[in-house]
Amino acid sequence: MDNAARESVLAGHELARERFSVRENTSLGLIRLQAFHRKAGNVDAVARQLGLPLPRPCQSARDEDMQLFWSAPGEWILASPAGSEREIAQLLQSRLDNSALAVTSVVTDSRVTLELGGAAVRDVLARGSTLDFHPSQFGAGRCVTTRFAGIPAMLTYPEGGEGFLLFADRSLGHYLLDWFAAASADCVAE
Amino acid sequence: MKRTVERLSGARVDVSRPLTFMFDGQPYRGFAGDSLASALLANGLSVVGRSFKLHRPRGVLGTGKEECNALVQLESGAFSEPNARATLVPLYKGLNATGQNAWPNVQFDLLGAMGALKRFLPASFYYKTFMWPNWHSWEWLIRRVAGLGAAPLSADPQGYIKQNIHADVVVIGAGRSGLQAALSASADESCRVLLIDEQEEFGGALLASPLDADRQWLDDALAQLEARANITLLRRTTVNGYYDNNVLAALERVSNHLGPVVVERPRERLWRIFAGRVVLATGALERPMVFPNNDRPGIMLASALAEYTHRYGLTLAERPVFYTNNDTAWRRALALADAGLPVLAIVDTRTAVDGELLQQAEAAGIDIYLGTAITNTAGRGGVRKVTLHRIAADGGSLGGAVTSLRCDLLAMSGGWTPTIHLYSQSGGRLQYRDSDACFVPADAHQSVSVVGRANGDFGEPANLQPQWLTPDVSSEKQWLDFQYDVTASDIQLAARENFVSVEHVKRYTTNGMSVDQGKTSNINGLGVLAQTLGRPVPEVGTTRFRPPYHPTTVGAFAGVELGALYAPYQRLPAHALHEAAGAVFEDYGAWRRPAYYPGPGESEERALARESLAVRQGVGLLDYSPLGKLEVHGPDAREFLNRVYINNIQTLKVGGARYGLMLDEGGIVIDDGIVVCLAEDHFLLNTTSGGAQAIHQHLEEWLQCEWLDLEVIVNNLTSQWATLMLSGPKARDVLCKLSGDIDVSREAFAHMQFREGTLLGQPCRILRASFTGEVSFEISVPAGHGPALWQALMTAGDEYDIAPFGLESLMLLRTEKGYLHIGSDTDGNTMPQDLGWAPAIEKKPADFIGRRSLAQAVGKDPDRFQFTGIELMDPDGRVESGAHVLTSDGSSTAGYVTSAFHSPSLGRTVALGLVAGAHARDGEKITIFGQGSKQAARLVKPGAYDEAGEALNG
Amino acid sequence: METYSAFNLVKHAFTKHKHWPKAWRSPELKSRYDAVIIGGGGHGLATAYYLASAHGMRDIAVLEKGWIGGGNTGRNTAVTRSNYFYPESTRFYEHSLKRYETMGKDLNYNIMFSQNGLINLAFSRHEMEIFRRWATAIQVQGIDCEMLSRDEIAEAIPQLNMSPSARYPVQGGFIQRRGGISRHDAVAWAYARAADSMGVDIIQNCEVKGLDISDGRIRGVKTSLGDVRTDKVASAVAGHSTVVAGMAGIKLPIVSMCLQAMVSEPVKPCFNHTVMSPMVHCYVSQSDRGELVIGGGADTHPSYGQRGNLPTTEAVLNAVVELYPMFSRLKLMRQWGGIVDIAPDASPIVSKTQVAGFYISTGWGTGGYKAIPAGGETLAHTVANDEPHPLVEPFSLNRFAQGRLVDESAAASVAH
Amino acid sequence: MIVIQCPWCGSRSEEEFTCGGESHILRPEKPAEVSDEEWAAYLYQRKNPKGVHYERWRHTYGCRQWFNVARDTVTHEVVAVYRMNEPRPTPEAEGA
Repeated sequence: MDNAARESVLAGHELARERFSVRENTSLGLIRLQAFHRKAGNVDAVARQLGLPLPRPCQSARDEDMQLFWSAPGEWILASPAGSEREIAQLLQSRLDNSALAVTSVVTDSRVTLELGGAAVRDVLARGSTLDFHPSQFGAGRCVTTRFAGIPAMLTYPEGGEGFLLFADRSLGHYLLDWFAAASADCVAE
Repeated sequence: MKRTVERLSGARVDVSRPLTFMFDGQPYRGFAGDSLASALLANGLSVVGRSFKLHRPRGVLGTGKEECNALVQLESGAFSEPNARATLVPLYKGLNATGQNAWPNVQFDLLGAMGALKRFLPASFYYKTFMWPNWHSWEWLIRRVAGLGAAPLSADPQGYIKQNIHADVVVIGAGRSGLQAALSASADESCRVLLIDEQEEFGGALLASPLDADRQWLDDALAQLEARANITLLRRTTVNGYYDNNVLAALERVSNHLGPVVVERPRERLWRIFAGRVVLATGALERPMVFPNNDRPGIMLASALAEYTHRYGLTLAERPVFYTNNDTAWRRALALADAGLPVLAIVDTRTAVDGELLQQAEAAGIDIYLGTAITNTAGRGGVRKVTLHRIAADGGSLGGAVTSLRCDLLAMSGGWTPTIHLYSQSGGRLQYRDSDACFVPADAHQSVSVVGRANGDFGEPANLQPQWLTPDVSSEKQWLDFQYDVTASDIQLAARENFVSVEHVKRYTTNGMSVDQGKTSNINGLGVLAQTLGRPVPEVGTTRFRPPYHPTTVGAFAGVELGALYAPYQRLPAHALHEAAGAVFEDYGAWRRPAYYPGPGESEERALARESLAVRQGVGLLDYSPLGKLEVHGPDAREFLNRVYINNIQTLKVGGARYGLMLDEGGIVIDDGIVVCLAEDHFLLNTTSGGAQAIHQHLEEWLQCEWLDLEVIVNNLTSQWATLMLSGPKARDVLCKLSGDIDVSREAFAHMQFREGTLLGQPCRILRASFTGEVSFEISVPAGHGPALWQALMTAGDEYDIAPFGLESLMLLRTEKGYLHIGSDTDGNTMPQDLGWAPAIEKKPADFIGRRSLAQAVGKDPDRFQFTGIELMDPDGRVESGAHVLTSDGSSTAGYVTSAFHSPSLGRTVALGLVAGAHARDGEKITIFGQGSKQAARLVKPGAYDEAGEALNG
Repeated sequence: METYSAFNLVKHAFTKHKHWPKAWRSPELKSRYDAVIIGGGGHGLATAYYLASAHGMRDIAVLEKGWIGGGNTGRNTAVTRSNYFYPESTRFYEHSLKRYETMGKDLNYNIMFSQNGLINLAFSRHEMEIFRRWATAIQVQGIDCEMLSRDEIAEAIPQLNMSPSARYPVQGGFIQRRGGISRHDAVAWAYARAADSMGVDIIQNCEVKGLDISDGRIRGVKTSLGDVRTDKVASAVAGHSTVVAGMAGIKLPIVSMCLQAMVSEPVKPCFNHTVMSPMVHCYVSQSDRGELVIGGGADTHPSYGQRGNLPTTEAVLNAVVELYPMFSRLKLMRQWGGIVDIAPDASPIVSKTQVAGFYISTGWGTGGYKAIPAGGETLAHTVANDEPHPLVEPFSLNRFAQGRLVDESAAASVAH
Repeated sequence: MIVIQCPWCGSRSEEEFTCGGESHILRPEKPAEVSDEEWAAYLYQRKNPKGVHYERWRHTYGCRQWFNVARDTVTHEVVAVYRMNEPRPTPEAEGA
């Protein structure tokens, strides 16, 4: 049962309309990093230990092969190439263990990651969340956790990326695909 | 009503695009740009509806939202829409409308005879009668005549969407004032502006203006707006709700104007608007005059006549008469004359009128009657004659009859009511302005400004002198609410009976409660009431407005979230495999899980028997993935859990597992599960399936709100892991066949122990606990590998005839064993002592959540409902969960059956229950009552199967 | 009090209804009363009526801040039923239901009580188990309640979504045939007229500003129209109970929330029952005007603002369309909110208090309308005898210190 | 619609939050030692004011954090937002 045996959430199902598209992204390995953040200075200490700049609330950061997404106070999601996350997590944990500053957990399998694209993508997003998706308000690097289509989801517009990334609980992946299909029915050629 | 042969030049209809449509089964012709109302009028149809209560004939009164007469059933079948305002329906090819609330049709309605009964049916007459012999003998009759149009008889074939939008400035209403506001706001390119208008095209009242200057101004304004990138234009969109924090709800009619067709676009879109600042430019509505038989078809608002003439190019009358108490109607009449149309007369209740208007009217050859009231109207199917009386100097009585006029249309203007509904919804205060006899905005409560006629800025003076009702003549036929048949006499009756609060009057008379929500009747009703009580209008007060401003399609509030999208269900990692195996899926909490896997033609009971026997005698496999998996980290984790569980967590050793109960602060059992100690500062909590999120939130609430001093992190990893329960005497043999580094031998891996390692090359966690009573391994691998593990175990188990089993079989198995299931065998009153945990609690020194509540009087009641086994006396007897245990005298409830199955292993019914004082009554006989019949049973210890519990240690 | 009857209606028609007497007087507030009831809603007016009719107290004032029946009495969905779970609840609401059945004749005022049968829908195996337990509980009390199969429900409610695409297929349910709807205004006006005819002073636009209390007993009431001396004060002010109780220095286990109700435009009669569904949460009936009357859950935060909130409106109507797809094209015509007083166990509190002579009726939550007759009758008894009526003994204030909550939802997962 | 400034995520509509009711309710230090009445008061008695209410909300669909909100129960106006470990603001700060 090697990694090839891993089953994606949507098993290839996707949505492709003229002005809106959804497809599953299986290229990311995800680690949840949780710091004991209540003590002042703790978070900075974690950052030092990791040698990573930890993004501010509702922001993301990236270096060559990693992205960091803020998800809650003292809590981040670290995205690396799929397959590498277990090693990275162990590495980080070993750095942090003796300091007992933070906890890392692999959460790749608990998430579904969707790539949302197309000319109407911001309109469709506005049908699922009350956030302001106007480019002036939701630009590159922004990363928010919000109520989307009635469920909690992390939405980000990565720098240099095309379209949005949506992270949600894997058990709701099919629901999201169906919801997008219904909510974007009018996103056909104009 | 005169039929229009040819549209006037300059009309905003496209005479090159004729459209045929049907009304009451007859074909007619209109043009693109017509509303259904203008098209009906063009075809000379004066009676298009019937009133609600008395079925009086009704003709078109207005041109928009205020319309309370021209209501039709639009289209038929699934596309049918009741109570459509003909004034708001844009004409499209093949439109098919029928009259409502009439039989056989609106032209000739048998129930029209009701009109004669008006006197016997005053306001709220029904409260005074229909009591003998009793209401039920009348109810059917009253119900039968109720209602207007008919609800569709099948599901809505069209769709709706909801969309949020943010804007710095939202302008509502695209008449002159709204357009000006939008232009100035959008001049700043950084300002996001939203301009909304309810009509098919922008322009508001300008659309009805005969002046070229107005039309030019409109075209220029629109051109400028179209050119600006920072403004969003929404046509056919009605703002219906104004909520806290400048949040608005608006309904856009996206594809209604295309008729009954299903297209990719939704039928309507509900906009949820988050506004920085709101500008209301919603205009004003004209009021009818109040006089005898003022509800006759052919009597319409003066503004409506003007709009039908100048916008739609209709010539509705040869002998139109205007009746008014203010100057605006004079200007309408003069504009008509300017357009070369005949105007017979202007009747004005005022004795003095602006000299210039008088001159112009005389110059136009219009007969003028000042200080005169219309005291009656006549004409079948349309007004043909009006009777005039001089009003005495005191204004409170009539002089002799002046004359009567033959006419074919009566245009009335009782003054103007600013459309302040949204302003009122926003919390803004209104104040009464005597000079115009209307309410205008006073202090705003939110960031909103009101401009133009909505703000009472009418441009030209109206010089209005209210004439709330016609004196000296019966008030019985002076209509206020044309749809609900409310007359001035009804208001007077209400006042007479001491219903003097404006809300009482509204409810007692139903004035303003019809579908137009009083847009034309509220102020007139208020005026009549004030006059009756001899008090000024502002003292009598006004009603506060609530959403919706205009009735709003119910489906639009639902949007796309229907059917499977109504509420998301959580899907198992191996869902597809269960589907392939023919599982019957059911909802368990938020998860959709296999209930059982019936073979071809196999009943539920047989399937459960087969699956449970497989577990008892061989091996079964259950998808247990929803099992809650919370990880608790930190130096204070142990202390925290010791405060959360009623059990002693301090003594739990690393690698050990312990059953635990969680209470809320009220002492009620909310969760049970197994706590595993992975390290001194690291614990794994297996909560009840589906309980994971709730318990995660429960724990974080205590950490964030109460015990901020504790260094603890809670991490919900439930869906990271797929968990499969391999259970049965052959479980170990099956698991052994899979390559892994965990020694699962009996010696190395005892019951209630936990191991981590790898299985088939993947990280793996195995807990040896049992909810079936058989040897069980709860095996977790990363969710993406769940399907592969499922297949691997099914293959490995093949030689042992492994059976996949569902939740219902698990429930059967655990019921046989007497294991309780939170939520089934406990309810919102169950405390740990009811489950036999009192001694354990005694031994625990520390406090824990809910402990103090156990010591309240209720916790010590001897007859608390306690968890017990129940055995039927009749070995072949059956019982369903939900049956009650009766008190010894049979008069009341002493508990109930909470779980019950027919046990294939034992060949009889096994049942669990919550029964009063059960722990002290072991073996006692009881009576069970369910589905109308009683049967004998006795209380026994839970766990009929394998009481010694050898199986699970096997 | 002139009798209301068809005969008198016709008689008055010939004099153009010019001689109908006032339904109730508008008396001046006196400086002394034997008892003062704060709150001119259904409960307050019924209390006054029963004090006068059953306990011979005539010198009573009902003080109403605004206009009578203008609070929750005039803002609910007018549902009456007694299909509760616990015996103490069922007994109380069954007594109330019986009063409703005879109210028209008792008070000579047609409240148009249509016993169209109240149906509860279940959507899952677990809910069906709960429903069986619940229905049996009602039957054990000897009160009418029948389980219905999926097919029986489909027949009773033709609009119901029975398609396989429904998110939660209906599994079954039960019906209480005697349950139904009536005219909420009529109930308030009927009690007001009857109480007034026995000498009760109904004082509208009279706001209570404070309570006069010395050595632990009530002495009088301070109002916007002047002070009143009295030995007995009963508070029946629903959502404002905390405020009034506060004037007596009493803290309550009450939270005030906004509960919405709404009606569609009137359509021809098509919906013949009152249907509730705890899971796809909404309740729907059709008034004899033809409007669909719709209710649902309360807004999700404490509120004294009598206006519904958009998300709740959407949630309720979403449930309506999911359950009844053919109502999708109807139009929402009116929507409003009332301030409901919710106790921790969502059960009422009819009780003496630590202040002698001060009695409180609150905690009616989202179900106060159906309780009006019994609520008034038991509060009147409590006031008149200074001891709780047997029906409300389980609903006294001290039940919380004992932990003896009467939480319907705990046992039957039902909104009420 | 109530719009709340989550101390971490910024302005969001009420649909993302859960209202947890009155805040600043002190759990008895030693529950075993308080009377039934005191315990019931802690569990059930609420200020339920008509006016500014100090309550706690959780950003359920966002950062899952609890925080305090001072909100007018009549106008629904949010007059102050502060974290669990911050003191209740003074009436001036509420502008109430």
